[in-house]
Parts: sequence; structure tokens; C-alpha cells
Amino acid sequence: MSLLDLLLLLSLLTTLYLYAFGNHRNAGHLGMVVYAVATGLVIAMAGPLADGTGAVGSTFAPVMLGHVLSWSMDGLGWFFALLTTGAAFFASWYMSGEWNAEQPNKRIQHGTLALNVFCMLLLLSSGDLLSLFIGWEFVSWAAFLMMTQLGSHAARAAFRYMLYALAGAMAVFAAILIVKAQIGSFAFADLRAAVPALSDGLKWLLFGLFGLGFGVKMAIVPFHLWQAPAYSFTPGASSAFLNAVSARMGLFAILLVLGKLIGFATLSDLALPLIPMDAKTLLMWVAAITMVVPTFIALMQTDARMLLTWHGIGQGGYMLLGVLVATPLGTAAGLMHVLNYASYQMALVLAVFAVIHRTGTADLDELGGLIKRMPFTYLALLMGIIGLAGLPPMNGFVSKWMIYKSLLDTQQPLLLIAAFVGTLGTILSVYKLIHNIFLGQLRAEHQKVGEAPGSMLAPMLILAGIGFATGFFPGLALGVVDVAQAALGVELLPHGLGGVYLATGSLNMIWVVGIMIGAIGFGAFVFYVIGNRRYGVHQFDNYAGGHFLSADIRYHFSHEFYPGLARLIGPWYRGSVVNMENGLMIGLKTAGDLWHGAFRIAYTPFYLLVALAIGLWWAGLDGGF
Amino acid sequence: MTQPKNLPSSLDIILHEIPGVRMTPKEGRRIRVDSSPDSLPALLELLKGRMGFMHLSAISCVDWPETDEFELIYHVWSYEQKSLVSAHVSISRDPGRFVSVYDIHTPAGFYERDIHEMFGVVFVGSPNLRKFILTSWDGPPPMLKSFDTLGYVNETYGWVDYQPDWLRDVEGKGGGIES
Amino acid sequence: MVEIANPGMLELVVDLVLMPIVAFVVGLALVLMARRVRAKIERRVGPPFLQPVYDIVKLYSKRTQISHGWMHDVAIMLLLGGFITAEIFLPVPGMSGLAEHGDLLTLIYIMMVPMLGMALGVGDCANPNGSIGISRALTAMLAYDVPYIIAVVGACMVYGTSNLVEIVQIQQAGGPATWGIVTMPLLAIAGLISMHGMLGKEPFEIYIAPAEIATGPMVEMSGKYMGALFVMQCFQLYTVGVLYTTLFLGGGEMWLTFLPKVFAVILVFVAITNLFGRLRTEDVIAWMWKWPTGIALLGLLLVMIDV
Amino acid sequence: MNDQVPVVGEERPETCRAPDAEERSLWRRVMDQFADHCRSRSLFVLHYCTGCGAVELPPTITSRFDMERVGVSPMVTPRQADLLLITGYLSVKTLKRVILSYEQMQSPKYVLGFGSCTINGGMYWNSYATVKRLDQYIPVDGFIAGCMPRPEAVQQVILDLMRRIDSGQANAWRDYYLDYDTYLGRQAALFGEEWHTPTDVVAEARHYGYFGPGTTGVHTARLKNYTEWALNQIPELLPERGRNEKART
Repeated sequence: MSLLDLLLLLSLLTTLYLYAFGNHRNAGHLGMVVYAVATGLVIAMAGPLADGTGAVGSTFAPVMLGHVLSWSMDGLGWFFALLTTGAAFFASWYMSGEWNAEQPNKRIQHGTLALNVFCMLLLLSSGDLLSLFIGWEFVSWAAFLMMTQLGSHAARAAFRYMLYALAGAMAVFAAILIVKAQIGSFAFADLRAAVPALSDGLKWLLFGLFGLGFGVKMAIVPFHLWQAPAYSFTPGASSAFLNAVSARMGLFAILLVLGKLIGFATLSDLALPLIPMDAKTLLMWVAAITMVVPTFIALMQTDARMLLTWHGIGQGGYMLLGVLVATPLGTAAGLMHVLNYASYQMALVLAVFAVIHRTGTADLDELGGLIKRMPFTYLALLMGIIGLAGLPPMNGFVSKWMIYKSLLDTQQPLLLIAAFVGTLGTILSVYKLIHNIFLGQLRAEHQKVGEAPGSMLAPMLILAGIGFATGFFPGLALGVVDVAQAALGVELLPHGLGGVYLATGSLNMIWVVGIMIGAIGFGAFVFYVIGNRRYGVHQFDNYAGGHFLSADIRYHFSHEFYPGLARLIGPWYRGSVVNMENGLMIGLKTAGDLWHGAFRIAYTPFYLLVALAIGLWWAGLDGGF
Repeated sequence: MTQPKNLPSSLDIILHEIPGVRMTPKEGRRIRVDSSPDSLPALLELLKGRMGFMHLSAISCVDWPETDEFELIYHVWSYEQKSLVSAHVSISRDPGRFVSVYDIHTPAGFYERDIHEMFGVVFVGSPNLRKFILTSWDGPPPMLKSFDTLGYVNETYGWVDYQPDWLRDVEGKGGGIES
Repeated sequence: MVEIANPGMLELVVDLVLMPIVAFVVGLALVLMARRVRAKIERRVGPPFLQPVYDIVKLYSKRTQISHGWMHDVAIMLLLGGFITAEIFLPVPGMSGLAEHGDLLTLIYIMMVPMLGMALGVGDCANPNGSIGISRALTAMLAYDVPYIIAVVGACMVYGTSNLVEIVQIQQAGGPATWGIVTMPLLAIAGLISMHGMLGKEPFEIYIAPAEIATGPMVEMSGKYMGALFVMQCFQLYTVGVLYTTLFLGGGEMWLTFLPKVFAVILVFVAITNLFGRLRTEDVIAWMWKWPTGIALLGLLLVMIDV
Repeated sequence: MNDQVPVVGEERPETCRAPDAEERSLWRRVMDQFADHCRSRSLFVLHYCTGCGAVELPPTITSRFDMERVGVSPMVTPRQADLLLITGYLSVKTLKRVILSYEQMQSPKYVLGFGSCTINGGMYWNSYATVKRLDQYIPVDGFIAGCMPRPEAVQQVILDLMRRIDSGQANAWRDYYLDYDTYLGRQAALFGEEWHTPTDVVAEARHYGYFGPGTTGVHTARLKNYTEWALNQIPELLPERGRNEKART
């Protein structure tokens, strides 16, 4: 019974138990304990993986189609497993208190969360291509279960996700079959050994199919339409879990297959016929577009949850870009961004759902001034948006700085500029988020709104605290990243506790954040000592051009927060990709109708007979396939 | 300035159609028309329709306490004829009611509302006779000659007899302006 | 050659204290120059020598200080703290402070912290004039930061490093021939225009806009809050001037040659400011994304060809 | 100099310092001296153009007479202003806005009344709609006689005001806190019993130590706490909006 077995067994049992007794009052607390134990198990597995070659094997080895399936978790899988169990712990904590009392379908929420964790662990510890595919299917299916709980538009969004996921899965399955046909085995090592011998056309085919299949889950640009509604309409903590972890399974698969097995080096040798660009640069430009386009779509959202999920897609682009740079700094940046993103995105989504829990709406035009009623939720959201925008005191800045530095060192300025434009768009939309919810005039009906309950505040603030801690001491996160980087076969990045020292420019966050805290302390000293004491006034004691303010006139600016920008880039939102998707759907539908029409004609058995005859004749022709 | 020589004749033809109307050309391009209260709307209609007196620039009201009458003056200007007609009508102060000409000239709505607030004249059919400028005024219509402005001022703003010594010695030296 | 000794603790502490003070004093002089130049253009005498000091002392010595909430106060602390941190990471002649520990990209982000702090504080003032001002300020930031980042990236590629101290050393070692403005003129022009946008002066003054939104973010600032904004203006002028000089005008070896360059840069901005009206928000974005960005991309192309 | 101007009550000799009891230490006195010096040389002006005097200010502030030489610069909102210029006759409606702006200004604040309309009603002395004496409703530091005073007269008064600020005698603003009840009484007499402004002057006086015997009294008692009143009675004001389809969380 290896550690991996223990982990998988524990999460399977939890799934069954929680699905059965999820309605129990402290099912959430049980979930917290279980996920804490799971995280402990994962950390315990770190020992043998540190050098990058070791792997914790599992004794469970069923035989399928004459091939032995194997499960073993290496450094890369370990890294994402740590992320998954950690996120599940905080999600379960969020669901344990007052939140739970109000939910109609507690049992399903707890059950699906545990199921998702189990399926993800299964995927992350896959030993060969077949088990990878099985794990991949389980994860897609479990995510569908979690998304479709609330019915109506949530179910529609989940169904749309299922279509994308199935298409992706078919692509991956086709690629695996091609590998089986070419190399004759599903094992990772065989594929890795056989890749240099493959022809360029076949490499392009594998790159296309694997890239497409895994890219769908990561929602890179052409396939990004399903993620925002699917993740937003999932209830509460599950949405936070999906946002933080679920899309990263695609990144894990890309890293595993394209990075470790096929290798980014081989990708960069595949030159495109006409354009001076190779496969890796093509994928990098796709990642760059994934950074910019969803961020500017997020800018125009009016629902807080949609805004955050669109940002999730954008941030996925950063991770992919970082990893694809393939230098030690770039890979470390991409992997660290995975951790950083999980911490601040989860804090943000949990904070938004706390606001929904109290005010009943997430519509940015219906809120305002909640800082006076929910200060701690405001604090969690503030630290989250500083991380999401990538500004110094928080960890988001460190990984973004490393991505920029790696792009600078590999002489790719245009990608850096695309990344920076994405950051600017993020800063604009996160300020719109925090302003429309917490700042400005408090609405009349929100006068008596209370602060979010303790069980919801604690996970948010701890996640934000983790964000600040890894921002202040990036060495902590970089230590975890080293394990995954070693498994990827990329040489490790020399780093101290404070940050990275390079010849062409270094970053020491201990100095940067330390000086910031000192300087802000000096600002506080100047504020409190020089000048008379402050006197707080209420929101109606405000300049309104001589008008006497009162609550029945709404003196607040939040609708269409960036009118100038909207007037200029409004026409760009023609939804060309949405039209493409609709076009695809209509094409499939008409093809289906055509096919259906052909069969409805009366004497269908005649056609069957003809088809059968042709089949037999062909089979007989050359002695079978 | 061209003297509209042909004007009185063409106006005469029109005005004969309306009973009780007297016209006296004033200096320059102004014509004063005295009409009876009930024929005023017809007069304005005719002026506007036939002679192009489109622009009702103002309605002024004069309070005659001796004859207990309000005199309403409608100033209408014609861009074609380039001349101004002032139609004078006098109504009795007591009921202080008159018909509204809003349907002929829309700006009349505001002028009537203003006169209603300042003089208390009720214009029947005027769209909106609510408080106009003196939003927080609950006293009598202030422009009436019967309203004692000075008394109101002394009582509201508290008149203070102000005779400082410097003012007395300036007046002693024969007013402020030194020779 | 500026010999950057390994900054012992004492010298570091001196740097930490001295750099913000120098920044504040030079900033005051820059603000005075800006107001005097504006006065001379309007054929006026202009304010006395100590006017910026009088304004700031008066604002801080107001008897009543109105605040709209704790975030309004924290914003003022973030404002000063952010700019003091930026000064410490900006190398000046004789004092390199902590520029070894954080490079140019870090500095760009540190300069965004006070902007975010002010935005949150103004949001807490619950006044729509302020919110509209901040929305316009962020839109303008989106506009002028595109050519700005292209210029900065181009500079980093030409110098081969993003460590500010080394950038200064390279330009000092090679003399005026290796100054940024000589090796990459197009990027220098784009940088100049974008930094002008950063100051929020006349052509790009959409977020102060006194006639439209009652001085935008400053609408509810009074007393020491307003004083902090005046101090921020000094720091902002100084930081923009020194950053431009460091990147494109060869940085400073000694103060006598360094300060004239900083004043010259700010003089260019102030001279242009008083000749223009105020552009609308979308015109600012359209203009900034067309001409400066075009020039910057052209400059970057040239840099990439021969790098 | 002072007797020319009709001033409410007698002129208070002590200086502009906060009236704290213990004798102020040397350091505090030096600081106050320096603060008054700077306060006099940096006046931010909010000119409330109520009447015909507003046209005199552009030449005063811009190139013709250039008041920036002495540190006077125009500001847009009362929050940032120290000097409020009332440039003309005041109708009852305008006086409400003037009082709101005055209370939004941060003390020490100064008011200058332009022209005879603010002194004794001017040529509208017998009009039912205009206020006759501005200093009955807000404390005024200086009047400029004339109908309308020219920029030279405006400069003269501002320079005089600066001298009085420098020597610390321009403290009419404290009268507003110390005698708030009388001011409120006169305002209520004109505007009606329901008159109140969003600014809570009594709490501000108590917070900064300008709470004298005259601050509260008959009229301020009627002034219920505006904040509670404004914030609490809102639910009745607004129909309970059906909470839009409570986002199924």
C-alpha cells in the first residue's frame, strides 16, 4: 500500500461518504479534515520526488486490452495534486459554516467536490497514456456534474462545456491511438524515446491533436467561450474550486505530454511552411492572445462572477506563456503563476460569493458602498485584486515579473508588450470590480447588510494572507515549483528566499515589500502626527454642486464604468468567435438533419442491406484489414 | 429703418373681421391693438395664420388697482412683416381668470405660469400653473400693488436702524463726495 | 565612472533617508518652475519663490480635516509610501539606494501602487465626480502605458539589462554617443510623449478636468489629504523627470550635470502643456495608440534588427 | 479700520489659535506663527458667483492684476477652498446653497462680501426675494463697498485680509461654531423650521474643541440627527424592490 494508494483510497471513500451523508450539519468540517489529511499525504510524498526522476507508484494495476494500466505520481503530478487538495480544503471550509445552512443541495455540493478531487488525483497520477485518458475523462465528467447543479442557464452552460470537453477528448483519444499504432505501446517512456524518430507530419499531427484536446480544458482562445458562464453559475465554493484548479488540469496535461514527452525543443524545430514561426512560437502567440482578449472581455462584464472567470481564462494565458519560454526562469514563472493564481483567484471568488450571500446579487450596477458594511470582505477582495493585477506587495507581481524578465532575456519584446497590455486591462477591470461593489455611495436597501460570517471570512483572509506571504517571501513558492521543474527536466532556477538574482536585473521582494511597508508606515506617521485629527463624515455630506444630497437620489457612478474606452473599442466586440461557434453548431445541425432525412425514407432495410454488401465485398477484396 | 407703409392697410382688412378691435400704429415698427377679452385668441390666431406673427415673445401684466383691472399685453413679432403687434386686453381683478393661449403659442405656458405666480391670474387651460421661481414662497402674489413689499422686508429681514458715528460726520460734512 | 561600493548598512540608511528628501525638494522646485512658466506664458508675474511650500504647509495646518472612511486615510498613506518606495529604487548620482534589488520593471509597477491607492481612497469618498475622474485616469493610463512599455522594453534590449544602475553605467562609460536619445531616437520621442501623458497635464488632463468633474479625484480632498496630493505632485514630477533622464539622457554622474537635464525634461512637458486644450477620453486613447505607439514600434523594429 | 464694517457682536481680540486652556509651549507658538504666515500667503478662493460681481474676478486673478503673486489661486469645490467670495445679491434660494458650501469648507475659512447687496441689500433693499445682510447668516470677514467693486478694491481687501490672517485676528469662522445656535435660528426663521444641512456642525464643533455655550440651544435641539434621519427613513421612501431573482448561489 504505497502513499499514492492511501491517498486515492481516502479520497474515494470520502466521495462515497459525503455523497451519502452530505446533508449532515458538519459535513463541511469532515471535508476539511479529510482534505487536510490528503494535503498532508501529498506533502509526505515530496521526499522521493525532489530529484525529479523518482515517482511514487501505485500497486493498483488492472489489465485492459492486454495492456497493464499503471498509476504513479511524479513531481509534476505532485505539484498539481498539492494545489488540488489545498483548494479543496479551503472550499470545504467555506462550505462548512452558515453558508451550508442556506444551501438546498448540500449533499450534491459536498459530493461533487470530493468526486472532483478524486478524479483529479487520478488524472495527476496517471502512469501511461491510457490511464491519462481515463483520468482526463473522469475529470471532465466530474466537472460537468459540479456545474450543472443549479439547472436552467447553469445546465445550459454545463452542457455547452460538455460538448467542448467531448470534442477535446476525441482529439486526445485519436492522438493516443495514433501513438499506439506508431509505437505499439501506451507507456510514457516509449513515446519519449520514439519521438525523435517520428516524421515531421506526424509530429505536427500529435502536436495539433494533443494541443487541441488539452487546450479546450485550458480554454485557450479559440475554445474559450464555454468557461466563463460554466464556472460562474456553479454555486459558491465549488465555483471557487473550479476557477482555481479545474482549468489547470489542461496545463498539467500540456506540460506532461507536450513538455515532458514530446518536449518543447522538438516543437521549436517544427517550422511552419510559409511564416517564419515554429510550433512553439505559434502556441506562445495563442497564449498571448489568450492573455489579452479575455481580459478585455472581462472589462465589459457587469456580473462580478463573470468578470472573475473571464480573468481566469486570461491568467491561463500567462501560465502557458511562461512555461513555453522553456528557460529555467520562464518555466519557474509559469509554474509559480499557477500557485499564485490559485491563491488570489479563490480569495476573490469566495469574496464575491460572500457579497452575493449578503446582498442577493452580483450585478455590478446594483451594488455600491459596501465597504462600510463588509470591511473584512473588502480587505480580502482588495488583496485579491492587487494579486490579480500583479502589483508589488502581492505574489501575482513576482510571477508576472519573472515572465516579463524571461521574455526580455529571450529577446521576445512583442510577447512582453502583449503581456503588459493584458496586465493593464486587468488593472482597469479589477478596479471596476472593487469600486462598483465596495466603494461609492451605499444603497438604501443595503444599510443593514451584515459582515460575512466567520466561516466564510476565514478561508478568504487566509488565502489572501498566503498571497501576501508568498509575495513577501517568494522563496517559499519557488521551493515547491522546483519539484515540478525538476520533473519536467528543466534545470532549476537559482533563487533565494527573497527572490531571483540574475545578471541582467534581479528582484528581491524582501527589500521591495519591506521598503514599501516602511514607507507606508512613514506615510501613516505623517498622516497621524502632522495636521489635526480627522473627522469622519457620512456619505451625504458630499460636494454635489450646491445640491442637498439625500438617499432617494442615487448619487453614484457605476454603470458602464469606462465610457470613453467603450466608445472607442466597443465595435471590436462583434463576437466574431461566438459567430464562428454558432456557425459550427448550425453546420453540424444541418448535416445531422440531412443524414436523418436520408434514413427516414421508407425502405431503410434496403439501404442497410446495400451498406452491408459493400462492406463484405470490400472486406473480402484484400483479405481483411 | 424701412417704414412698413403698406402694413396698416393689410392689417385693416384682417382686423375688420374681428369685432371690437382698435389699432393704433406706434413709432417704428410697433402697432398697438386693443381688443376685447373674448376676441383675443381669434386675433392671435389670425395674426399668426395670415400675417406670420409667429413669435410670442412675452405676455406682460399690469395691475390697475384704481379701475380694479389687470391689463394683459401679448407681444407678437412677425419675421415676414418685420413688425411687432402688442395686443392689449384688460380683465377684471376680482375673478382674475382668463383663457390660455397655450394651444396657439406654446411658450405662453411659461409666461402664464409666471404671471400666475406673480399676479395670481388663473389661465384656464394652461398646462402647468405650479410654483415656478419662488419655490419656497407661501405669501400672496408679490407683484400685486396691494402687496406691501416694504412691510414684508422690514418684518422678515429685521430692519436695523444703522446710524454709526462715521456716517453722521460724513453727512455732517455735506455728503460723502469731497469737493 | 560612478563607483558603486557595496552599500554598507550606514550608507544604505543615509540613502533611504536622503533620497525621498532630495526628491521632495527637487519636486518643489519643479512645481515652482511649472507654475512660473505657466505664468510667463500668460504674461503674468507668477507665484513667489516659496509658494509650493506655503500651499503644502497651509493645507497640513488646516484646523478641520474631513475624511470619508478608513480607506480614505489609508489611501493617503499608500500615496506617500508608494512614491517614497519608487524614489528609493531610482538611482541618482552618488546614491543608488536599493536599485540593485529591483530593476526597471519593478520600478514601473511600484509607480502604479500610489495610483491604485489614490483610486481606492477617492472611491471611498463616495463622490461620482471622483469615480468618473478615476475611471478616466485609468483609461488614460491604459492609453499612455502602451508606448511607455514599448519604449522601456526597447531600452532594456538596447542596453541588454534592466538593472538601472548598469544602464546608467553603460551610458556614462560611453559618453553622450551611447545616450539613449542617440542610440534610439524614436523610442526616446515615444517615451517623452507617454511620460507627458503620465503627468496628467493639459492635453491629457481628462481626469482633473476642473470644468467638467470638479477636479475629478481631488473633489473631496481637503486639508492634509489635499496636502498629500500636492506632495505627490512633487514626487511625480521628480520621478518622471529622473526616470526619463536615466533611460535616455545618460543618467547623472554628478548633480550639477544631472539636475539641468531633469529640469529640461520637465520644461519640455510644461511648455507643451500650456498651449493645448483638453482632449476627450477616447481621443486620448486613439491618439496615444496611433502616433506614439507607431513611433515606438518603429523604434523597436530598428532595435530588434540590429540587436 | 474695523468700525467701518458692521460686525456681529463685538470683535474678539484673541488670536486665531485653538482656544485650549493651558498656555501653549514656545514650540507650539512658533509653529502657529509659521502656520499663520503660510495660511495668509496661500489663499484658495471659491468665488460663488451669485450676482453681477463675478465678472470682476477674472481680471483680478489672471494676467491683468495677477493675484497669484500673493498666492491666491481659484479652486473649484468648497472642500479645497479657504476664502469664499460672495459676489452679488443673494436670493433666498441662493443663500441655502451658500450656507451649504460654507459648511463644506474646512476652517479656518474666510468670507468676503462683494458690493452693497451683501452689506445692506444694495439696490434690492426693498425686494421681498433678496437677503439684506449676509453676516446675519454666515460670519463674514470683510465687505467691499461698491456696486460692483473694481479689481483694485478687491485686491485691497484681500491684502488687508492677509495681514489680519498673518497677525491671527481673522477668526470670524470660530463664531460660526461658538454661536451656531443663533445662526441656525436666523436661518430657520428665513427658510422654515424644517431647515437643516447634511453637515453636522455641532458634532464638528465638539470634535475640534470649538464647543461654546452658544453652540447648542433652542434651534439646534430641533435639529434631529440628520444622518440617522436621512439613512433610516429610506425604506419607506423606496418601494421594497423585489430582490432581483436572488442569484442562485
